[in-house]
Amino acid sequence: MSTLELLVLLPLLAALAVGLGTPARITALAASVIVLALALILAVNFNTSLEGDGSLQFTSSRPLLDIAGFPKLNLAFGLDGISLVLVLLSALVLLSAVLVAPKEDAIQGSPRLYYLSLLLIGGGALGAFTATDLFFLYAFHELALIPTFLMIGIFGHGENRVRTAWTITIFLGVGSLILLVGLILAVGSLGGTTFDIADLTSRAKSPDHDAGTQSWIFLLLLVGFGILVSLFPFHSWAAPAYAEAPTPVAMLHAGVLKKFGLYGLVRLALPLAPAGAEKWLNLVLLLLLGNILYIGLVTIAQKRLDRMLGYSSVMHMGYAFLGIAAGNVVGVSGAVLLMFAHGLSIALLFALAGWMRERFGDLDFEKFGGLAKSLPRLGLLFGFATFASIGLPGFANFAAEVEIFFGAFAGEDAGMNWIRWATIGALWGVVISAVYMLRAYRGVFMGPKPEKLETPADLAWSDRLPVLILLVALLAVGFAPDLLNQYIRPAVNGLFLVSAG
Amino acid sequence: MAWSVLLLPLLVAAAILLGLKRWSGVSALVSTGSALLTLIFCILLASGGEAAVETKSYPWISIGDRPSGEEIQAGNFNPHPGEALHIGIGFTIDGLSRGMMLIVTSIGFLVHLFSLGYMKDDKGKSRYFAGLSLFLFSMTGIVLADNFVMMFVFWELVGVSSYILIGHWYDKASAADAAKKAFLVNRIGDFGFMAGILLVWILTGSIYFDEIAKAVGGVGNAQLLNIAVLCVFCGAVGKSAQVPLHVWLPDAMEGPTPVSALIHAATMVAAGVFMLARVSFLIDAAEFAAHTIVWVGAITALLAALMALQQNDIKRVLAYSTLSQLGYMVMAQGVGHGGSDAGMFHLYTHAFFKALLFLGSGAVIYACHHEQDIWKMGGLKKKLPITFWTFALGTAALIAVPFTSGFWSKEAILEAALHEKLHGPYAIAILVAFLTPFYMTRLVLVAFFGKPRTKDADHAHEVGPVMWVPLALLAFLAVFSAYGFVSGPLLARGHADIGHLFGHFGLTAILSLVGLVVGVGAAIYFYKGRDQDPISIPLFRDKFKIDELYLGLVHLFQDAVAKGMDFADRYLVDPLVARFPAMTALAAGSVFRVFNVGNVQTYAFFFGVAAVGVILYLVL
Amino acid sequence: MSFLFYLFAALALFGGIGVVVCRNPVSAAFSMILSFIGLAALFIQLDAYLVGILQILVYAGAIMVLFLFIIMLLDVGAEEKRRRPLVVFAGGGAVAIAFAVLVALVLSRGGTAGKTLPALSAALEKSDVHHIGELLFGTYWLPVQIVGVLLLAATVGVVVLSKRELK
Amino acid sequence: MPVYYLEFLVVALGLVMLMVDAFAKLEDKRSLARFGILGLGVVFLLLFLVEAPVSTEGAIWKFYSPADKLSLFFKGLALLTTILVLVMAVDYAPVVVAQTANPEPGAHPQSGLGEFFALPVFACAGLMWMASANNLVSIFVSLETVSITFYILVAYLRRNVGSLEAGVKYLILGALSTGFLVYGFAWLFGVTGSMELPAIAEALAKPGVNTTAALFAFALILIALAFKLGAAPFHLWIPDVYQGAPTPITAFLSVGSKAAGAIVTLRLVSPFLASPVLVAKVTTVLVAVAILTLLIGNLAALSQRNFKRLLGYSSVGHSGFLLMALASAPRDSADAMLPSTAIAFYLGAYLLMTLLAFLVLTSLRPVIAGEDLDAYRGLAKRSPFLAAALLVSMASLAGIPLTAGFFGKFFAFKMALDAGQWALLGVGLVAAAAGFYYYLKIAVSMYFSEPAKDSDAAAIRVNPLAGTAMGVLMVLIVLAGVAPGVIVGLFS
Amino acid sequence: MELTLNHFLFVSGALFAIGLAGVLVRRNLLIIFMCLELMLAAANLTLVAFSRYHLVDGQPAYDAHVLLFFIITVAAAEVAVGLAIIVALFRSKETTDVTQVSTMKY
Repeated sequence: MSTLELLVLLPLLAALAVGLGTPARITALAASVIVLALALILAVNFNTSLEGDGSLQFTSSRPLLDIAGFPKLNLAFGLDGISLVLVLLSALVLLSAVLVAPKEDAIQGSPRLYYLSLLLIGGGALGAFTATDLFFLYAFHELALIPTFLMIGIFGHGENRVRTAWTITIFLGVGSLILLVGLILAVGSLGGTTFDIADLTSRAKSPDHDAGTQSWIFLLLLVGFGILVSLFPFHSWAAPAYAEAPTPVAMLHAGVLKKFGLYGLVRLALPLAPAGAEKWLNLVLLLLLGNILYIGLVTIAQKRLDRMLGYSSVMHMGYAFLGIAAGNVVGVSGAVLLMFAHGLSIALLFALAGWMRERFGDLDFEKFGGLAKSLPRLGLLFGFATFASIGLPGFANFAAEVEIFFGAFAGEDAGMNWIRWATIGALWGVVISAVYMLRAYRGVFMGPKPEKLETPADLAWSDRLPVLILLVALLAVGFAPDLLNQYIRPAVNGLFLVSAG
Repeated sequence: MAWSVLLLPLLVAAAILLGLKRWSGVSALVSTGSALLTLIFCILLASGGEAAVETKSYPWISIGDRPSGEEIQAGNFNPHPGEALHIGIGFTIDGLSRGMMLIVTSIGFLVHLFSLGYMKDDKGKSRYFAGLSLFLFSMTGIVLADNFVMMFVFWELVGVSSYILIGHWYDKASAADAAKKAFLVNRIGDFGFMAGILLVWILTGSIYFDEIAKAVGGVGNAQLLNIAVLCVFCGAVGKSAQVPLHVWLPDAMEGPTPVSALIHAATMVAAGVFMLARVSFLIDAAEFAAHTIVWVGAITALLAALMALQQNDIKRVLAYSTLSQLGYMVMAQGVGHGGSDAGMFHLYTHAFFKALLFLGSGAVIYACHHEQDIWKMGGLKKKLPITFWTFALGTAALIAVPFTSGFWSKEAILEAALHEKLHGPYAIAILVAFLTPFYMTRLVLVAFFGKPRTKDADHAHEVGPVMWVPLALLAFLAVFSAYGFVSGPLLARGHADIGHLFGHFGLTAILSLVGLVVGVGAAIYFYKGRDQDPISIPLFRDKFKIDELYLGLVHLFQDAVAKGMDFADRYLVDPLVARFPAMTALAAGSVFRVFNVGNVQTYAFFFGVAAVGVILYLVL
Repeated sequence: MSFLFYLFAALALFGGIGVVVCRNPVSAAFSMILSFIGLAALFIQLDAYLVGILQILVYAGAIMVLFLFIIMLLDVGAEEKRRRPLVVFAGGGAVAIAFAVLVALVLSRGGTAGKTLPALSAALEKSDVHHIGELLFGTYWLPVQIVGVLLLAATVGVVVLSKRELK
Repeated sequence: MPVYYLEFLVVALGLVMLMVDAFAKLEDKRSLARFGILGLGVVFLLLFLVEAPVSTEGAIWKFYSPADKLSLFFKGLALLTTILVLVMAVDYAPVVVAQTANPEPGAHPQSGLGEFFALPVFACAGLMWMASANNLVSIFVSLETVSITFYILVAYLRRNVGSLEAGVKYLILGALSTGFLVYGFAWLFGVTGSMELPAIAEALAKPGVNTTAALFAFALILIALAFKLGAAPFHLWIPDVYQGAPTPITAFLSVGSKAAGAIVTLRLVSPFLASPVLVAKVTTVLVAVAILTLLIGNLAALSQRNFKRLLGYSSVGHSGFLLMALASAPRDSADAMLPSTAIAFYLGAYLLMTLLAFLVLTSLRPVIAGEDLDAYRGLAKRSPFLAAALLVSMASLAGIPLTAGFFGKFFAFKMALDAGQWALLGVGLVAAAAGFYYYLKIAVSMYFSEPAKDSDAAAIRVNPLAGTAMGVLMVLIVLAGVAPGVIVGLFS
Repeated sequence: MELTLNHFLFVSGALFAIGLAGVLVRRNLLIIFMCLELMLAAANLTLVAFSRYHLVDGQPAYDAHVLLFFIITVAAAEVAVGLAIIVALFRSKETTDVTQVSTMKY
């Protein structure tokens, strides 16, 4: 079994072990630490010198199905730079989510189920990002669907949690189904003999690949992945789900799992249907402005911290879409980097918000104020998270946004075109996100403290550790985005890219 | 060396954050020490000539192939659009940045020093000094930047440190609001700045100043270039608080006074001007944009001066005067014909005398137990002699008393405007030259002369040497900084030229002298011995209601538009996308279930009907 | 020939209609027997002697007796006078008529129209009983076995289902 | 070993069970079921020892297709289903006893139970014969063997009105469908002059075939088979019968009847699909039926709260997916995926997940009163194992990847796409999405709510036999979901 | 007029339709059941008619007769089972009215 396979299977095996009765938290912690270690080992051993073609590394493949009329199915894993970055993201967030998760005796209900679900979500994400077989790419993502459903429904917050669990599950389920149809169509139109993504990608470059079919493929994939990433107007599941999910789930879902949709667009939609992408990317521009400007305003109107963060994560997806719509190396690299950055920063925010909810009960802005004085550590860390989220230099988010903006603006002609106008619109989103984040920070941490508000003890080391893991990673990449760009760029270069505009 | 100048304050900020914060005294000393060290480095850097220039830049983002030597030679800086992006952290060390660095570090050091006293008992001292260090780091970055993106990076960081410092007393609602406002208004400017950077990039293919300078001549699309420059200017409008984004600066006075001196008078707000000077080649190439800049500067200068007439808070008066002076500087950047140098000249002189004035006001406030209303002061001349005299010297420089530094620099700007036949802006600038002496004299008269009007003012006594030594030093600079022996190392392209003044003693000098005399005289006439303001112009006092207008807009967006969107999201988008289909499915399902009436004969009937239907289709 | 056909066809059809129309189960059962007799005669007309006989023996003889027996056992009276909603009759009737019309349509277009029954080649060398017997116990041994299992299962089932119940 | 021994072994097993029941005075008749499970298990193993016939000359091959892997697979399905039904029947025995035992003094206290165990074995034999039937006669007799056994079993609880009502409904509609089937067979014979499927296919493929008559025959047969499959609009019996029948029999019905319907449909419809003159209309009708079935089955389940009825509607929905694969049969089958592959896999998967659900249901019967979903509230607390088993089953039924159910749907979707059946595909999407909802509704009850009453909070014991079966099924579901080749390899 | 295939087929079809009508309109389970048998018998007629039409070696296709034989057998078994169920139902519900057997619905 290769290191990569071990990395993917470990959380699943750990989940099984937890299901069979090993101590839940320790198993989960051990598994996620090892996963992070393995991810780092892979990153160190990753050969970045393969310039240009973005070849897969650490590949493995086990045949599972080979019948007439159906593509060959293999349990195949491999890493290219994009996958590697997302694996690192998953490993980081998984560890920190497990750390954030409450101790066994603090869980209302079955702790085994709790940790099992977390591990399944994490394992699903890792599998989805490393599978080089189209089916498993899809299937691993779906693996997380039921655990998410259960986690929100059982351990979630608020009276509406069941309804919320429903909403997210049905939304994502429908999205996945649309996606599935798109994928089958893609596979079918590309010969229908393989699920191997690299193989499919190279076939898609053939001139016989019918443009009309491509248009359909891209549209289906766009809607399918779009729902998973909460592309406007398919976003209404996201905010309540994140607001009501248990903290580790919100971290894992918003931070990691949601990136699957973007990953899919980059890895599949663009390369498999370039002509379709060409046709529909202008629609993407319109929708992403919906994400950034419309959802941005909706975010401003939120009255609760957790919902606001939920909407903000929807909004930020717009930038990733912009990078993808740019369809060039710089823009797509930026989108990948943003997946990483946003994953960490939103997990960071949810971790802190979760800590607050646990202690204050709910997160209505109205009841808060002046917390920075009594809870300086929280204030400081939240401040960092806020600045990361609004894309301040020094944090990875900024680097990603810069790449995206430059990518979106790149082009031969020196006039304005659609995507450049859209970029200008997206730039305005930077102002909007600053408005809501700073308003929130002002409301919660600054100003006088309401008399009724009782403050608990500040973050303990065990609370700070998961947050610091994320923060350090964000800063490290923010200061040196090339740490990841070195991996991303060859991989993106290997994709077949089309630009909007 | 440049690296140490840049990184030392960052390291200090990080160190304080990571651990030193527990020992606030140590934090303060380390921070001040590092400021001194950077000052020394800067002096070395400035005196080191070309040898000190470091060309090695840190590749922050590097994607794809760099343009080859030939391509760069041919002016093709972006041969693979979209395929490659290289952004480095590197340095431009030329006269402009050297001088600016000296200003930043010297005033920075003095403010540190002053703060040691001023913030002695503050609980958040560590945080404060960390913020100062962070600010120094950011400001250094702006000044040294060799490219637009790097400048933008530090531009934003300056915004953050300003946010931290304005909001230092964050549990005060007004301070918290002011910090937020400052950041957000700056962000609006940054929005334009970034758009401008991108536009310049597509026009010239580069983000590096030297390359842009080479390429700007070949830009065919003049219209877009103008827009690009205006966008870039937006950044300056935000940072240098020009109309219409000026609203944050007066509020920023909620921060500790040394911060106001350092950030909101001398350096950060000057960053916009500095940036315009840095890209003067762009402004020169965009005529329409240049004119816009001139007008914006002039209008800012006038409006701010008018607002300053009716302010009672000592820091606010200074803040509006800062706005007004910034208007001059910005105007100068658009004038062309050496206007940029004149603007920078004024930036230098203004940095010193305005820092002096702010620190002086800080001393006054400190002495009056944090009383800021000038009508509650009075008679401070006797209580705080050193402060008074330094303050007076600063005022003299500000109102352009001949032979003080402010005189020379303002003169240069006006001259340049006149030379370029920008009569409208010139007239406005002259008008401002009448107003400035008026409101400053009012301030000095009310605060320092007459009788103490409150107990606090009565009990005030002189501040300690840690605070007055910086004042004295700054007072010296306020008067003499225009002369070659000070401005030599500071200024590459402009300084006091007495010969020039006498050689061309013309309209400008006469008008400004008249303005000085009339302004001071009128102020004395109106305010001498008054205990309350004899003049009341609500429009000026209320700052033309611009804040209220903005507040209305903000409310419109937050309360009406955003809430409307939220409403739409809940009751329109979500139902349409999700609930409606779900309900339809449920309803359809219930309809289907209705067929299961339970009676087997009915089932048989449906069976028969369906059978007939199937057969009918197939047979026909 | 054709006279006999019409006679027995009429018998079969009217018998059938009788089943549908007679309110009393016993009369319905007797109509059914009539109908089956008509059918059997039609079978014989089609040279299917054994099948015709079987039809009488099994259907008319055994099955219908069983029906009658059960009718008696359960003492099922005539359906109550209360009229069923007209809709049921109209609907059921319409479906049946539509079906019949469709069959007629198929008959007119289905390639069977005007096809006469071909003459049998020669006098029967063996009787059809012989033929069918050979098939049943030769070629068709497997289906016969299966039917055997079917009958066994049915028997077991009927035994279990109709065990006596203590009142 | 010749393949046709298998059925006879099963019949012999059934006979032995009947004999033992009648003559050996068993203390506890449940051991009879265990014996049956063992016997069927042995036959199941013998499946792997089957040899291909040396010659296909004998009379039997006229009615019994030589051992192709597909029919062996279906035989295996039949055996496995029956084994699991017997496992359930063991748990369910007390109910059967209560509803059927002879109250006379001196009678065996479990009288009636032996037959309850033996009849499924005969049905199993019928199913196995059907898997190999290639002649209208053998199709008819094996189909009817299964049907009649089912009529009996559905109505088996003779003191239970529900069971009898279900029996009556099933019987009447079943007989109605048999009438259509026979009439259809008669016409098919009339059109083709043959009863053997290969000959029929040949005759139908001739250009001169009369389309009206052939399509009439097809219509009649389709109507009958649609009934067996539970395809709309001939599905109305399903929820009622599922609800009323004894739970193990509902399970048997849902898998066995559907498998029977599916394999016969596959056999009988294929010749029509292969006929160039008929295929267009046949496909259209199949598509229409599939669409209707998908919609009705899945949407009607949305608001259903009786678990067994829910599974009934779900079974209708699954028929829709089977028909989707059938209706998308490729015109040129050279390199394309065959409906048989998709259908066989779907049925295999359906067996695993449905029987798992029913196993849980029967295990819960002693502790959970009623079949309303609310009765499952808090199940996760009372028995995490049962809840997990039901969850896996529901996930698979909903078609979540890495479970067997996913590939079933996946194959169907793939075929529809290859065939360009866009409408079918769209409806399939809606149907699958609805599936997410109603299958997870059960998870909601189990996991999200507290037990309705405190008294209902006691832990639940699971019979080791049933527990083992559930464990095996769960593993198989996941295995088939990860490596479908394992299952596909069994029949192709 | 000579008898044609269609004569028999039509009688068969008509009888089938009559049976169907009976199933759809009668309330008594027993009669419904009879009508079902009628339908089967009608189908048989078609089968026999076709067997007479498709001659094999100059003889009727006896295969069809065998099928018919099985159909009759099956029908008999069906009747037996059906009647047993009806009897059991009658014992517990005291009715053979089909409209009374509709407790489970929707």
